[in-house]
Amino acid sequence: MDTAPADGLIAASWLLIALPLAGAAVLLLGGRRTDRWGHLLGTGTVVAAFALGLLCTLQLDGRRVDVDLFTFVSTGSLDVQAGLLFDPLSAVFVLLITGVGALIHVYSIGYMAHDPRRRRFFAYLNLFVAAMLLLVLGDNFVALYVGWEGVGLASYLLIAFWHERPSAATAAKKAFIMNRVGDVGLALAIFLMFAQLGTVSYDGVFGAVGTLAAGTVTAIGLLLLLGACGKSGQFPLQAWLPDAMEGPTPVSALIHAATMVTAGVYLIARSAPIYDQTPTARAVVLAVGALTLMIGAIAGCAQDDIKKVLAYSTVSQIGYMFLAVGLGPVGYVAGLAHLLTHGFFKAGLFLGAGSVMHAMDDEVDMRRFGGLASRMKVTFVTFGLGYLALIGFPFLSGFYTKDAIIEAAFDRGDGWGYLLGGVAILAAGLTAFYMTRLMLMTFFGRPRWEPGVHPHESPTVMTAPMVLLAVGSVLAGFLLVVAFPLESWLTPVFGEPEEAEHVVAPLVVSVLVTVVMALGVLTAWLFVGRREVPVTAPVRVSPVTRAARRALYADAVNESLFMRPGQWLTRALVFFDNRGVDGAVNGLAATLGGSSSRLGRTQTGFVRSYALSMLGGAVVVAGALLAVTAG
Amino acid sequence: MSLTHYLVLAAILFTIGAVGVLVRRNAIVVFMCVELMLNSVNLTLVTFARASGTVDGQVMAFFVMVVAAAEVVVGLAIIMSLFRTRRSASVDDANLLKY
Amino acid sequence: MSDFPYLLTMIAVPAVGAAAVAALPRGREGTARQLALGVSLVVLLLAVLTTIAFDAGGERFQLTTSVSWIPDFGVDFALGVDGIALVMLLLIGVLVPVVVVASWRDEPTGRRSMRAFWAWLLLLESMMVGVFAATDVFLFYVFFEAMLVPMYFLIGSFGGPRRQYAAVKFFLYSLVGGLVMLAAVIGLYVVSANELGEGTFAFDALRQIEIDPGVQKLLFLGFFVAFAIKAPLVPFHTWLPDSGAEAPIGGAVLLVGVLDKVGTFGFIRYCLPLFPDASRDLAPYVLVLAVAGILYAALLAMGQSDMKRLVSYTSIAHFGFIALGIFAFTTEATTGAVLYMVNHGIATGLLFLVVGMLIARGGSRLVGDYGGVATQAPLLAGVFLIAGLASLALPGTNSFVSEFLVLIGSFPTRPVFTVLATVGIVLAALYVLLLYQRTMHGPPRGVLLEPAPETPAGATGAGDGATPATGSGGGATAATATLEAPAAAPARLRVRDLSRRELAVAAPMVAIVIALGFYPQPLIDLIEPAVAATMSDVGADPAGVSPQAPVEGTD
Amino acid sequence: MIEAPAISLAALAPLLFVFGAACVGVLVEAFAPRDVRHPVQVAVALVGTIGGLVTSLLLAGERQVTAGGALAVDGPAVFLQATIAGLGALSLLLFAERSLDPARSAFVAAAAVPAGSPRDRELMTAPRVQTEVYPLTTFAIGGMMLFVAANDLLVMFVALEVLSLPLYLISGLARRRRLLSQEAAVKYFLLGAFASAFFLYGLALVYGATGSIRLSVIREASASEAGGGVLLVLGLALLVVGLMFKASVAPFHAWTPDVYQGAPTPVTAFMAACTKVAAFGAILRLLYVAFGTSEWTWRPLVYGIAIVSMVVGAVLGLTQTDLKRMLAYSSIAHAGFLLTGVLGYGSGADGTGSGLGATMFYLLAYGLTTIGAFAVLTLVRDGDGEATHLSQWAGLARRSPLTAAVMALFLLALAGIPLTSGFTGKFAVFRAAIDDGAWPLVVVALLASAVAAFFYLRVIVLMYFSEPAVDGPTIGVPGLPTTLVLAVTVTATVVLGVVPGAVLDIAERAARFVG
Repeated sequence: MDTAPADGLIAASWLLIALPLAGAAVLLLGGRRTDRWGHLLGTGTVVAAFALGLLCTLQLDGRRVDVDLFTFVSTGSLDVQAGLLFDPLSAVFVLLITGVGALIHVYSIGYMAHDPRRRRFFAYLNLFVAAMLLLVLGDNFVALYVGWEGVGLASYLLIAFWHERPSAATAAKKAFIMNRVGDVGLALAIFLMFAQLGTVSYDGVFGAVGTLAAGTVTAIGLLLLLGACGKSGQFPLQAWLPDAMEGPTPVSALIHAATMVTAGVYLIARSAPIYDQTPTARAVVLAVGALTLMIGAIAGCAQDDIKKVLAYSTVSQIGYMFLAVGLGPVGYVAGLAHLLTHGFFKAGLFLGAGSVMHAMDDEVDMRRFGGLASRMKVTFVTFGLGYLALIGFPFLSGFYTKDAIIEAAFDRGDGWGYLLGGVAILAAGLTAFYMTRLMLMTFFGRPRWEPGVHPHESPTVMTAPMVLLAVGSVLAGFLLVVAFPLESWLTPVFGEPEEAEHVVAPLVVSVLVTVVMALGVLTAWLFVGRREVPVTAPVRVSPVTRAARRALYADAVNESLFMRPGQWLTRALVFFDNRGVDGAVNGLAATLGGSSSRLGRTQTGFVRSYALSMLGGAVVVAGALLAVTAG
Repeated sequence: MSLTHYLVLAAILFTIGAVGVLVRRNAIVVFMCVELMLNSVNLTLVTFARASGTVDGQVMAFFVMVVAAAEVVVGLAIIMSLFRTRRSASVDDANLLKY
Repeated sequence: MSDFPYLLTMIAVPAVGAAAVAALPRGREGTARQLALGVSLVVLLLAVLTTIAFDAGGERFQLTTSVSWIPDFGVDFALGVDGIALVMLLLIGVLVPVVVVASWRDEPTGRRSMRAFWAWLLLLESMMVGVFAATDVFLFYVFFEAMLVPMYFLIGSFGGPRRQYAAVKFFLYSLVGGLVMLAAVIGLYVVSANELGEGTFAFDALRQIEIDPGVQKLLFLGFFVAFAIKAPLVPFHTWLPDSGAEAPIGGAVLLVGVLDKVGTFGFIRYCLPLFPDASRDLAPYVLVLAVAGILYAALLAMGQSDMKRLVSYTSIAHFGFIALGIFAFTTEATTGAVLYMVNHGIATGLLFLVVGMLIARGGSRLVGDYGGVATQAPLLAGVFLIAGLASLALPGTNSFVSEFLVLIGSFPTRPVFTVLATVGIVLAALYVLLLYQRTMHGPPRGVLLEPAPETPAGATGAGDGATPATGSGGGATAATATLEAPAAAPARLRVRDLSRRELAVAAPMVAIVIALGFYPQPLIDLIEPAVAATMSDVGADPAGVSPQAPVEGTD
Repeated sequence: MIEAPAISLAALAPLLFVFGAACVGVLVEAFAPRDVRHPVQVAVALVGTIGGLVTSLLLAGERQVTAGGALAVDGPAVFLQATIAGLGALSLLLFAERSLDPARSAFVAAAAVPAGSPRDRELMTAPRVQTEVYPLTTFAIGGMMLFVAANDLLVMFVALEVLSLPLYLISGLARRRRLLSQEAAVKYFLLGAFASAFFLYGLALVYGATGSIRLSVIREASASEAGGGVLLVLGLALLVVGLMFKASVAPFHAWTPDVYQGAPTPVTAFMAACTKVAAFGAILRLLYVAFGTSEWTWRPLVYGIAIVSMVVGAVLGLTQTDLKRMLAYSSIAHAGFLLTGVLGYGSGADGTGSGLGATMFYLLAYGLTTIGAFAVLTLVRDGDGEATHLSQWAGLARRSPLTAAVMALFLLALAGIPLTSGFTGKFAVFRAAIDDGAWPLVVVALLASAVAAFFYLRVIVLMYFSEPAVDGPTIGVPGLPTTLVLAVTVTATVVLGVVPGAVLDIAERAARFVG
């Protein structure tokens, strides 16, 4: 893993971050003056970043290039350099972020056209892209952390973009707080690295991690996982992600589907040298992934909000990725490949959903959709391709990447491997079910529109990115797995791929997955396609459905375990601080005042009592002196 | 009678004077009790002078008498003015100033 | 040029300025504030020049001047700065002009004159410079106590409705601490007289003497109580919410931004070097207070309904971090703590300022009286958010660097405390975002709401109330009126976005927040030598807590 | 043939000046025509006291015992004599103020007229002034100066009476609120006489124990007898009681609030400043010279009394609503602080501690500040004389910023805030005490200062932060004398706070008893 000095264009890779950052700065500081062309600037910087990223990637040639910028913080034995690491792994992410990011910027020009605050929207999007690029390009954990919280901020700003809506404001806050919980883990992991190794740079940490005690490495691994869970909406911190759909749909597509939420996967993949040392932590990653992918899939089945379905789908799909990277070296590439293809099709799905909402006057309830296939042909086709890719329709991208993960799970060979593989296949069936349900409720059947809604196809500026993403959804899997294998591109990062010994033949897995998927589609058709969809959700439903609607009570648990006790504690402490701590002080003052008036009573005004006090004093003085001299 | 008896007598007189100050209400009487205390001191001084065989103590007693006389002058003046205003020489009546 | 008595000038200029302002005839309010601004800018310039004259790699104390003051007590009027004091002087230099501009249009209650406000403010600046520049313990103490007086008058004369209570509470709390410290100061002198033959208050001489451990503990406690009240650490904190809430915004900024830093500065400058053994022995107890403060005050901040009280409580939590950094005894953490002192002054100062701007608009300090301000005052909301984010130590803001340094530096020596403190960053996010959401987000509501049109159906009447609240342009009044008239009149706020003056207040602070967030190293370079010296005084390795020293050492 | 004792007239010059002026004053009172009496009396008294001040300054460095051993003219004596003479002169200036009261004087025109009688009401507004207060006060000043120089107990007793008797009288001479004034005089007199009796009995016992009343002889006797026997100890106890009464130390303070409140304010100022100096001068001399070798006997006592005094003064002051009464409790607390200085005697029996100089400095600083504070009190008036109730001071800063500022300065000095003389004084005495290992006492003292600070602050809060009452008091425009007093005291309070070096140095160099 030799690091090459920066040269050529790569030396200017800091521009990748600087361009969108400058865009954000200009748009935010420029104020109303930039209203007219702000969106173009915002899009332009990201397109430029994409072009630069592409050129850098082409120049990379399998090297790891370190770009030193300046000393960020250096004191005592802590030395944090602001530096970038451009290697195949970060290159992949740079292309994903800038590529999908550019498409979504273009889409947003249309989507946000009528919003008076469009300029600010682009500023925030640019800010996000810059922070995300910093996250994946930083050459040390502190830089990663800065980017990590930076994207959190951008996510907060964008979820709360329509902040007049209390639900949006609350969702944004919730996202930030739950992310912060994860960030605590990441921060503690960094502290632990520094305490044990004296460095926080990737090179330093990964080079010396082998010298650490197993327990320490496991601790680092688990803490990093906590951070990853927060950012990627994994159990137990998954509850924020569905709520984050309160943000404008392009935000959901870019941040809460394609890029930011996959940062957790990046973190674990990037920290592969650490996880390689700790099977325990990896097992926990696996467990988290498997659990989350089921939670997401189950919850997705019962949602009526089109974006919520997609959000739970995202939760579930990232679960797949966690499962993959939790498997260790055999899974890293599979997980990352799924991450990339997911980036394409999920972004496409979200943009499609946005297009539908655009057409339906911002309606999100699928029970109010129906029969849109004929009205919105482009949207229908692109969305349909994304759908097929997601459920793993053969030879579309999801098929390749999801199968690889399931295969890898089985390849563990032990009972856990079968369990994980089985869970993954089951979830694939559920995925097919809820996505088919979504398709049927949205595009087929009888229109159930609100009166006065006249669906129409979206403008080209919106459909063009959808088409491009649909193409990506179709081809990406094939390209990344078969044509230009990601595996070999990432070899400099993860080492030569081992020749996998398949426990279950890949073909068997593929057939199995496809069959389960078909079953899921069929079931959905039986439930939704055959029958009339009621306009309001049925109330009398099975407990399973109710639990799924409420996402397995994650919010309820959070509220009863943390929020309400926290509120109670806060009230109690306020009372304690006012009455207890401050009360003690004021009480002391009151006591002094009280004793003052009581003592003051002795000052009766009668000269004889004064004389008595003097006489008493004299006796005491004489007695004291005698006592001292005698004793 | 040894000298100690004189000293004890003086101490008793002093105590009587002090108690008198505490228990009597009339300002004049209170003041007289103070005078009694001073005189008990005189007795003590004279006794000690006798004991040491010098006249220092006796001289001191003269000083005390002179001072006591001056005190009477001042004291009576003050008490008189109070009495003339209030038509009462009771020290307990003078308690406007308190707390 | 290095012989120029910068420090003396920095004390004298505002003091003379205060006298000049006070001497102005009644009615010259305008001149008074211009003079105040001018003087404070001169001090800023002096602070910058001092920094230029200061050699980061040179002697510990530089730009020293020393004149015998009270020879009978062995007291010298001795001034000098190390890197720690220097950055505090810079902070003062920056904050005071900002405060002057921020208070430019303040209206005093009753028939008081703002001249007094400016005079006290400048006098306070003089005292604050003195307290950081003193290198004689007695002189330090004198400034430490004398500093109370101007602040007392600022709170008491120009504060909120309960200003009397707050002012007295502030004064008495500080005075009690100060008096306990006085006992320790005298004790220190007596010890020095026994050790050196002649009593002295000179910091450098006192640092050299070995003090009996038992005596050290007592003296340490004397100093500690004063500083813990000043800083304030839980449970000595209850004066701050009252003072912070009742003080005028300018006073609150200086109170929390600078005055309270004297406490943490005192820990570093006096407690650690003078009483190293006691510091080491008692550090665990201090850390308990510090960490308890971080969590306790953060929770309390969430429960506040008064914005200024809320910000005060956040400060208490931040002081917990600073104390943690100081008593972790590592170069990294203590450097972080010093940097935190500067950053907190800027960040919380900004938060106070912007909260003040909001209060100036609504006339209420209650969180519940506001809502949806962001819709109509985006700049105000933006600055509010930046201040809030700096307060929760988001990376990219200045506070992040310091909080990160404190935590990462404390972790190797005090892992348990650090883990608990790190939980505090979640609470910080909670209190900031709760405040922000309640005031800035959501539909417009609260005291700033435009009065509803008298006749709900009478759309014609809406033109009266439709002042161009967003200030989109002078001539647009009629246009907006006609445009809005037919609409169902969604709730609107009677709120103006930031004025030019307010922007002039916020812009430099925001710039510093961001600049120090990304490039803090110049300040660290100033601070570190002094911190390293302190660490070697207290017996910690000034080179930091690098693990596996032999391995690292071979590089 | 009786040999006259050796007398150094030069060394007695200050006393002679003051007593001479007092005698001249009596003659003036008797013979000068009524309309010139006032200026002449003031001039005579001032010449006497200022002459005393100047001559005592000239005596600096003098160390001798004179008048047959009855008087010690040494550093402390000269320093305190100068202090008393100076403070006395300032007090006299307050007495002489004629432009504040509509009746041109704070003193009653005819003390013999019953209060409230028709004649009294008539005289109340008459511009007639009585001038006997000047010789009386001058005698009191002389007595005080004698008190601090007394080298034997009898002289001390005589001086005590010389200073007390005129004070009893002038306490009762207020022009307004005469009932209160008379009551104050009676109380002061009766209790003062009572205390004198104690002192005197102590004198007698000490005489009995040692055969002498000369301080140096007592010192030797107490040293040789290792504790000195019951008589000596009892004698010491009673002497201390008598002196502590004058110094208004708790538990012998009961008279202080009543008398301070009832007496005419200039007299209160005089008592608060000069009596305190004189009493502490005597306490120091008695304890350091006569009982210096048996320091261990009185040390615990002073320790305890100091605590009681500080606590009583500070705590009781909290709830006072009358400014004069509040300052009285402040004076009790300050007596406690002064006692901490007295404790700084020096652990070796040779008295090398810095307590003496510190206490003397404190006395000077406190005296100046307290005179100033009372002087400000005389300015704030309503129709019934001085407006001393706290509520009447609300919003004073708005009516008269200068008055409020001056008062605030004095209050801050009394509270011991740095850069005022009060802080320097406190620092000096506390240092002396800690030097002697009495740090627990100092901690108590500091906490008491914090409590006391509350009531000083309350006045500032009222003056500055409260809205003025509609029918508030008027602020008198002071005439030259009061202005002069205020100028001197303000200057001194600031100078002794900011650059106290020179004066501290003088006090330190003067701090050696002869004997």
